[in-house]
Amino acid sequence: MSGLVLIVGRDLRLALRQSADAWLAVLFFVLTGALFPFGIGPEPSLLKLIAPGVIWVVALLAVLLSLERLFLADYEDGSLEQLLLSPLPLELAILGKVLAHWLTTGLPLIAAAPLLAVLFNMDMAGLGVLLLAMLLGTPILSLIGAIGAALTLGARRGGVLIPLLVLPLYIPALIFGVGATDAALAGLSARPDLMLLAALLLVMLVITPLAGAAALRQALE
Amino acid sequence: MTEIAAFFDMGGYAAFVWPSLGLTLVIMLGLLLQTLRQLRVRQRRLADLEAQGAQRFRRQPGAQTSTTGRQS
Amino acid sequence: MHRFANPARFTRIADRVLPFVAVAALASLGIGFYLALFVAPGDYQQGESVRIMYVHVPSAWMAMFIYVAIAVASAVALVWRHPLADLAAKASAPIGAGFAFLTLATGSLWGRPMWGTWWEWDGRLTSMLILFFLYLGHIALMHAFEDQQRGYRAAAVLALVGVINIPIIKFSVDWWSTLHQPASVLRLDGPTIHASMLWPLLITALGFKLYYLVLVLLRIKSELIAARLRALDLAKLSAT
Amino acid sequence: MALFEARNLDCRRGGRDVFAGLSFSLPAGGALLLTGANGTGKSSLLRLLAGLLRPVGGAILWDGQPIDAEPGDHAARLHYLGHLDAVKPVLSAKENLRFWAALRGRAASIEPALDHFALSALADIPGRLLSAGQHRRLALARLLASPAELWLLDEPSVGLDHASVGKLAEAIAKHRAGGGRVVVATHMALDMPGAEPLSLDALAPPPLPEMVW
Repeated sequence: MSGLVLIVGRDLRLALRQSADAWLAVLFFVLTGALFPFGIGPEPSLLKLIAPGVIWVVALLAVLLSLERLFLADYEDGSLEQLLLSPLPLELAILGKVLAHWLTTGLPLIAAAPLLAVLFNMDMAGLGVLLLAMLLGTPILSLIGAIGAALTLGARRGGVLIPLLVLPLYIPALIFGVGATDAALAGLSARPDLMLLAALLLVMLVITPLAGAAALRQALE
Repeated sequence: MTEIAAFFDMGGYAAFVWPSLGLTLVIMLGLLLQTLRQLRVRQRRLADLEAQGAQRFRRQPGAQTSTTGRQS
Repeated sequence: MHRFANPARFTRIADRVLPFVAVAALASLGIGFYLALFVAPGDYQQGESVRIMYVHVPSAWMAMFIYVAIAVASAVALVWRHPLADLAAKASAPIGAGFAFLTLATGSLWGRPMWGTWWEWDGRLTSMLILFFLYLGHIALMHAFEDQQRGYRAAAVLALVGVINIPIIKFSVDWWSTLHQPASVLRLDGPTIHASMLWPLLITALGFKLYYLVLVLLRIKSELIAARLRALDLAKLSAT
Repeated sequence: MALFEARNLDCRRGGRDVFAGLSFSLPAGGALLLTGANGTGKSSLLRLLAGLLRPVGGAILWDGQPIDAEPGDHAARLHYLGHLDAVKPVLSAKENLRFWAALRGRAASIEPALDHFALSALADIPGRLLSAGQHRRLALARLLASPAELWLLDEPSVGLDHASVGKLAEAIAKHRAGGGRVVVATHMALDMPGAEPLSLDALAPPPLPEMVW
C-alpha cells in the first residue's frame, strides 16, 4: 500500500511541476465545449437540451488527449522497467499511476464542468447529478484509457492509435453518464444509471490492473 | 409480368435485395481472392529465396532442413 | 512449446483438409442461397425484402462468432504462447471485420424500405457498429509494431479486454436505445421465425461458417510463409 | 548459500535466434563478465536474468527455484541497470534517488550513495540540468541506496569519467565482499578481480534459415 502512495505522490509531484499539461486538458475541455454554440446556433432551449451530452463527450475527448503521456515518459526514460522490477506488484503500480492521472485530469474537468453547464444554460437542478456522474465516470475513462496507453507503447503512430482502441470501450460510460444527468433533468431517478456507472467502475478496477500489467510486460520484453 | 421478371423485381424491393446479395458476394469473394493472391505472392518469394539459400548453404550439412522445416 | 510446434505439419494437415471444407462450403452456400431465393416464402409484413435476412443474420452471427474465436485464440496465445494461436487471431480479424461491415451494409439496405432511412440508431445495428470499430482497432494494433511478436501480444490483450467489454457495451446500447425510442415495431430478425425460413437461414449460416474455416486455414498458411520469409530475411542480415 | 544459475538458455528476439545453449552458475560473491560482439545478446541476457524477458528454452534458477515462480521475490533481490537511467528531469537528484530507494522499502541510505558517486553537491539540482555522465552516476547510486543481492549491469560505465569508473569498481568490489553477485556487460575495462568471463560469441546459433514461427 505504501508503494502505491509513493507512486501517486511522485506522479502528482511530476504533474505539479509540469502543470501546463493538466491545464491543457481543462482548457481543451472548455474551449471545445464553447465551440458547439457556434456550430448549432445559440438557441438557449436547444443548448439546454444537449448540455449533458456535450459536456460528457467533450470531457471524454479531453481525457483522451491526456492519455498518451500516462506511460510514455516512464517508458522512454527507463522508469517503467525499474517500476516493473520493483518489489511492488505491477498491478498496484498501474492503479497508482491511474489514480494520479485521474487526480490531475478527471478532477480538474469535474471542477470546470459547472462553467460549461452555465454556458449551455443547463438547468442547475441537474448539476449535482452531473457532477456525481462525472465523479463516478471519469475514473472509468482513466482506467480504460490506461489499457490503451499501455498497449500502444512503442507502436508506430501510438498517439493516433489510442483513440481507435479506447473510444469504442468508452461508450458504456458515456451512455450511463449522460443517462444519469438526463434522468435528473427530466425529474426521474438518476439512481439506476449511477448504480450502473458504479458497477462499471468496479469492473474496470479489476480489469485495468490485469490487462495493463500484461500490456506493460509485453511492451518491455 | 412474367415469372422471371417478377422474381427479379422481388416484390418491388429489388433495389435493396439485389445489392445486399451482390455486396455479400463481392466481400466474400474479395476476401478470398485477396487471401489467395497474397498466398501466391508469398509462396513465390519463398521459392525464390530458398533457391538462393540452397546455393548459399549447399556446403553446410543440415541446411536441407530449411525446405522441410523442423520435425518434432 | 514453441520449439515443438511444427509449421510443416500444420501446412500438411491444412492442405489435406482444405479441399473437403471448400467443397462443403460451396455446397452449403449454394443450397442455402437457392433456398433463400427460390423456396423460402416472403414475409407477410416485409414482403420479399425479408430475403436480405439470409445474408444479414448469418453475417451478424459470424461477426460475433469470429470475435469470440479471436479472444479464445488470444487467451491460448497469451497463456501457452502457442504460435499457431497468434496466427489464427491475426488471420481471423479481417474476416470478422468484413462480416461486421456486411452486417451494417445489409442492415442499412434492409432498413431503408422498412424504416424509411438508411441508418437507424437501432440497438442491434449500433452494437454491430461498435463491434466493427473494435475489429478495426484490433487490426490497427496488430500492424502497429516493427516487431510482429509485439503486435501479436498487444492485439491479444486488446481482444481479451474487448470480449469482456462486449456484453457491457451490448447492455448499455440496449439500455440507451430503449430509452430514446419506443421499442420498434419491426425487428430485423422478426419475433419468431417459421420453419420454412429457419432452414434456409441455418444452411446459409453453415455455409458462412465453412467459408470462414477455408479462409482462416488459407490465411494461417499464408502467415506461416510470411513468418518464414521474415526469418530468412533476418538470417540473411546476420549472415552478412 | 544460494546459487544463481542459468541452464541451457535459448533466447530469441524479433524472430531471430540470439543465442542458444547458454549455461552458467554464479556463487555468492561471484562476478560474471559478459563479452561478445554487438548483437550477440549481452543486453538480452541481462534482461532475461532480470525477468523482463522470457527465454524460449532453458531455465534461470535462484537457489534451485525458477525465477518466474515468484517474480516479486526475484525483483526484490536484484538491481537492474539498463541503457536508460530513469532520471526524471523535473525531480532533483535526491528526489529521484529517494523515490526508487523508498519503493524498494528497505533501509535506504541516500546520502552515502550520493556521496560515493560524488553527487552530494548536486543533490538539489533538477535532473534536466545534469549531464549524461551525472545521470549515469545517479542511476549507479541506486545500487547503493538500497541493498540487493544481485546486480545486473548493462554497460554501466558508459559516459563515466575515469574517476567514476574507479568508484564503480570500488562499489562492485564492496558488494562482492559482502556476498553480493554481479553480472556485467561492458566493452570498457572495468577492474573486477576474479570475475569469470562469459563470451557470447561462441553461442550464436548458425545463421541457417531454419523454419521459424
